[in-house]
Amino acid sequence: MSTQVPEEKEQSETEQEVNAETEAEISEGASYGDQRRDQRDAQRRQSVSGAPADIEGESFRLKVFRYDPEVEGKMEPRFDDFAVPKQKGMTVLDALIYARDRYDTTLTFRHSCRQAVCGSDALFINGRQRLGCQTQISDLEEPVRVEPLPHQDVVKDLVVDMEHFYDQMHAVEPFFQPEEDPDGDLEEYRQTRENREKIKMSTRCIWCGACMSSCNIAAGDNQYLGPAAINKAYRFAMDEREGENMKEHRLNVMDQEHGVWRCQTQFSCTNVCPKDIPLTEHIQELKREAVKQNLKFW
Amino acid sequence: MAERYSSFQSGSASWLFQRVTAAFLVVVLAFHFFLLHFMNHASEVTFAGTSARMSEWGYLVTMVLFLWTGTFHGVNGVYAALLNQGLTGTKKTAVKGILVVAGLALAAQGTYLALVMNGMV
Amino acid sequence: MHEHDVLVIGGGGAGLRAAIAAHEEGADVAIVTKLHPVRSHTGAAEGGINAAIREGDDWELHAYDTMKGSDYLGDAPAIETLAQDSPEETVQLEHWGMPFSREDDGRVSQRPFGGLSFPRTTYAGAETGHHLLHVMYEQVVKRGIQVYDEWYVSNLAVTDHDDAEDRECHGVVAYDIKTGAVEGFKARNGVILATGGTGQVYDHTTNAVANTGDGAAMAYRAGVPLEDMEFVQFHPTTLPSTGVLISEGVRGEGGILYNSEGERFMFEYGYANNAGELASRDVVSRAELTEVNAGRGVEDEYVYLDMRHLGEERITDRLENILHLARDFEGVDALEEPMPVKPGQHYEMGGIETDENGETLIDGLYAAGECACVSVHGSNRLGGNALPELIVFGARAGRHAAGADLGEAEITKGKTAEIEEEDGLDTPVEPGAVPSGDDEAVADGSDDVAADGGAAVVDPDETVRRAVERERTRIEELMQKDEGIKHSDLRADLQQSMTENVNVFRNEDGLKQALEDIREVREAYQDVYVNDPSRTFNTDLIHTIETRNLIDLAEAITLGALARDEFRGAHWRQEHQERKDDEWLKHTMLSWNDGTPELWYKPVILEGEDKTYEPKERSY
Amino acid sequence: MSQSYNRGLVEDFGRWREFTAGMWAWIFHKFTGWVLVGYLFTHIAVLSTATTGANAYTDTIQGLESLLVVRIMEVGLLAVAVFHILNGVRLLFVDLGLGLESQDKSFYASLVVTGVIVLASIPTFLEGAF
Ligand SMILES: Cc1cc2nc3c(=O)[nH]c(=O)nc-3n(C[C@H](O)[C@H](O)[C@H](O)COP(=O)(O)OP(=O)(O)OC[C@H]3O[C@@H](n4cnc5c(N)ncnc54)[C@H](O)[C@@H]3O)c2cc1C
Ligand code: HEM
Ligand code: SF4
Ligand code: F3S
Ligand code: FES
Repeated sequence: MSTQVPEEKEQSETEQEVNAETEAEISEGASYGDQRRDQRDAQRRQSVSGAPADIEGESFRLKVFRYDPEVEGKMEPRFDDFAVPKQKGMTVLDALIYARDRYDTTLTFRHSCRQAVCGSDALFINGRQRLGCQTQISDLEEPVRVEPLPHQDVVKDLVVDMEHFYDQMHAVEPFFQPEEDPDGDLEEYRQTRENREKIKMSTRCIWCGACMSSCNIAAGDNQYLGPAAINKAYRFAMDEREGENMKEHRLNVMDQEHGVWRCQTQFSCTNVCPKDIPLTEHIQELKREAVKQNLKFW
Repeated sequence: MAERYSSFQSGSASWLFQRVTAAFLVVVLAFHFFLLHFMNHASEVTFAGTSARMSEWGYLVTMVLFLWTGTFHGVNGVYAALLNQGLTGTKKTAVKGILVVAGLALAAQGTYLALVMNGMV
Repeated sequence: MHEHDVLVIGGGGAGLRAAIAAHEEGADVAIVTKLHPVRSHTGAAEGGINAAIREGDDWELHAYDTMKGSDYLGDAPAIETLAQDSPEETVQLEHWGMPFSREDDGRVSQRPFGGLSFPRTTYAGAETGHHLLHVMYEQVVKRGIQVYDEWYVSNLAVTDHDDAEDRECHGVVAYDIKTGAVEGFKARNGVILATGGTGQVYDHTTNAVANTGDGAAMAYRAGVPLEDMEFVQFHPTTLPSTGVLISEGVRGEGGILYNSEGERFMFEYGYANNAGELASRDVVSRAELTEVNAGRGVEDEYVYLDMRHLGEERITDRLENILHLARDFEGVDALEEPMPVKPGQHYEMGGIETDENGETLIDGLYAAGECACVSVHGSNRLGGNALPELIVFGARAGRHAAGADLGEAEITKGKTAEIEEEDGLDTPVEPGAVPSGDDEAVADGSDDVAADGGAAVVDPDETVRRAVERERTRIEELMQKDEGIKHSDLRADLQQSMTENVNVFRNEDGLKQALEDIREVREAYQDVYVNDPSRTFNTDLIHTIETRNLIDLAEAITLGALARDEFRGAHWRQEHQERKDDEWLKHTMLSWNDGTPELWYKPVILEGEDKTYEPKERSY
Repeated sequence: MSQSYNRGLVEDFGRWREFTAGMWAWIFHKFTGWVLVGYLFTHIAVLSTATTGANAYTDTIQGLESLLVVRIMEVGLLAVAVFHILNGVRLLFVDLGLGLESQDKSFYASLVVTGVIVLASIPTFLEGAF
């Protein structure tokens, strides 16, 4: 674990000048508020160009896992430290973007929506799976330690290989399979409010993979479907529009060695799910349903 | 998915039995502990005492059941734990075999023992 | 080289729908997308899908509302197609299992939305887009459609005929983000661009970081005109640090806007004496910015949206998700303190010129979704009209590309006899590509098409191969430089200038300033370099390429905004505060012309199937 | 696929500080379960002395019981058994879908109750061992 600050410093000097110029021009003729904002931004850039110690005001330490299979010096995993100024409302994702754009453009992580709907940035933050964009710095102890999701292959820095997760999601026939069409043109399937309410939570999954990463069973048994995929199956099994026979089929898919029975009710998945999906509860319900169905045949 | 003819094949049976045996064990294990550590102190156990208890048919049956459920529960638990660690293929079959044999041996020996204590053998 | 019948670029709502439609027509389809499909920004849409599926409603009313909302800048054939197809497409989603909210009788619920004469917005909780995206991805999985995810499409493979109209698109060049391989994808039938919005042109947006308008920029440089780019919708209540949208529901329930002096400015300064906070999006956005510019903004940046007076009970009952949003993304407890809000870029009404079948000027090239402009939204999009656009025009583009006969399109493409040229636009700097000077390849790829003046390449395979070569060289160039300017600084400068000058608030000086700034950024981009030497997941490189696209789009938006000296829909000009129907019932078109942008105009089509829409005052 | 670096143990038990209630419960339950099976086997082995004769049985048991280590190990066994039972009951509830919201609390409760029972039983268990 090296705690060095990345080697960008020489370059950032030249950039600084270029920025200072463009900055000055933009400010001309701008309104009062804009000028103030410019000044503040200019200060911000100044202050971070040097060593982290230069930052005015409060800052915090961000420790980030670094690894690149093909770059000298990064092949051996290490942690890099970045000093990031504290701002109200700042999330871990903001801090990472700050560190990347100001200090080290090679810092790599997935992100897109910044609002907890795309599921790109599930990370291991201070020892827990969380979405970077959904985690306020002010809620964390310092230093803030950011690592890629455990139990998944690291591609580079904070990026992990999601293929296995996708494979498991695809393995549960994750698509609607109704038995019959509703009659009439432009007719919808009827679904009661209660039934929609029942599947509501399970439909909120954003495929972030946090749950899978937190589950020790999934870590041990690669074939275990994992909480997210089981939850996906739950979403369809419980949807009354699919019909009884289909439900039976869905339960059979779950009722296999590496299906629901692997779950040891660890609750880690439920704890970390950023969408608050009661995963353990859903898995348990499927187990009971499966047992009930099997008893019926007896 | 392959057609399934028997309904209990997938792990649901062992899962269910693990719970059922657990529920049964709660009662008997508590009884067992109480009887042999609190009512009669373990240090005062003698063959005569044991034998006397075992001569009661109800007690004998309970203890034998206790033994069998406990063995199933324990061995099945160990097996499940190993499966969770990703045990597959031939290794899995081998472990399963060993566990079944060990479990059966244990239960058989225990049953034989109980009958000895009962005085039947 | 990979080869498929139809290539769909982008896995958002539009792309997925297009892929499914093409697949149903029997085509061999593949989706190439820089994000895994479920990560697309369609997932962020909350409100709903407009569709006339109930008794008492009909598609004509929907079309009428949309035309009125567009401020008479939408094309009637497009709008009518949208309104006619939307019910079927929406019910199709339900048949694919979409968990719509339900009525007591078990049918899907609809709710009222701004600008609609009937409550026809079909919704699934506050997560309509999320469900739409996932349901369609499920169908893609079901059909086994091939998805190349985390492949970044960096350019189109288009023949290099001199005249854009003669060009044909035979595929794309894509960069495998995970391995760094640059590869060609050949499309036997067609390429469908569905790359989504352009929010990253601004520094404050409800759009995702990945919404960099790549498709629009690529099509533009390949010779397809961009249409109505100046019409950018801004949403008045977004959280300052992230741009996360705070729904209109808060103001609907009685939320109040305050400035830093604690004044209820919507009334105090007379921005909207009647409607107050509930005035239309553009009015409120402009009011907020005026306050900030007058020095009455909090931290010179935002204003407050206060809902504390509604009481905890009412808030938790009706606006619970707002509490979570404020908490998670701004660190604010909205029960205890007011929420900071400011206007943010939300939607780009303009885009790649297409007809109702999704076809562009270039043969074999299609576009659908937010990146396209069929012109459904005209100068202003109604809430709940983007999602139906994705499924209606996504499906049509997919079918057409796969060879289905959808009939002759009524909307014309490219320059026809009716167009009008613009020659008098006074720009402070020359827009367009930086001349490459010597023969050296230019890092920004401005020599995209017709570069070497030799015989035109028309063979499909050769076209793709050549495009791949060009991209390899361009990427090599970018990677080889050891020093220069970071793209992130350029992007920040560009975004800042756009936010300052081409925001809800537009005046001539500002727009000209923006053009100068964009020029400067464009020139600086010649010296951009990629710091990360790795071939593995090099986001530094990807973002650098994206920044180039942002520059072209920013310029297109600004040029359109400068040309259009009237106030229509989302476009407001300080010096010209009225709608000028005599002069401006026309689309602003911008052609790249191999590096020299050219502005021209195309008339709006107000004649519908069996009626003509007469421009009326847009008041609600 | 990816030539990625294996973070090894760091991913598993090296992370114990970051484990949550449910994970601890799982680990403890596993551990106690294994101890119990182990004990079951030894237990039967010890009792098997009965087959060689009444005295052998009595002597073995009383001989073992007179050892302090054995007494202490018995307390340990009690702790293990009580925890396994209590947590087992907790798991049974979880399986029935009851009280899932308080799964962490019930784990802590199992721990506390185990502690109390064990402490209270020490006198009985160690009686006469000195
Ligand atoms: C917060 C928010 C709320 C909204 N609410 C509503 C609403 O209630 N109702 C409504 O109707 N509309 C709403 N909208 C608008 C609507 O959601 C969007 O216009 C629409 O989702 C865009 O869909 P799309 O398929 O065109 O693009 P996206 O969903 O953005 O997808 C773009 C796709 O293109 C891919 N891509 C981009 N560039 C490349 C490249 N270079 N190479 C390869 N792939 C690429 C991306 O990976 C992605 O998969 C909302 C928008 C926002 C931001
Ligand atoms: C007395 C009441 C008991 C109860 C309520 C009980 C309950 C349980 C339950 C519910 C499980 C399943 C855990 C899971 O799969 O998630 C389990 C596992 C187990 N039990 Fe018991 N049990 C009891 C007694 C015993 C006894 C006497 C033994 C020893 C013979 C034992 C050995 C095991 C083992 C080895 C496991 C597997 C642990 C693992 O997952 O590694 N249990 N117990
Ligand atoms: S279930 Fe929750 S944690 Fe798991 S992938 Fe879905 S959203 Fe993420
Ligand atoms: S963490 Fe794993 S063991 Fe079950 S409850 Fe969740 S899937
Ligand atoms: S960036 Fe999309 S979930 Fe965090």
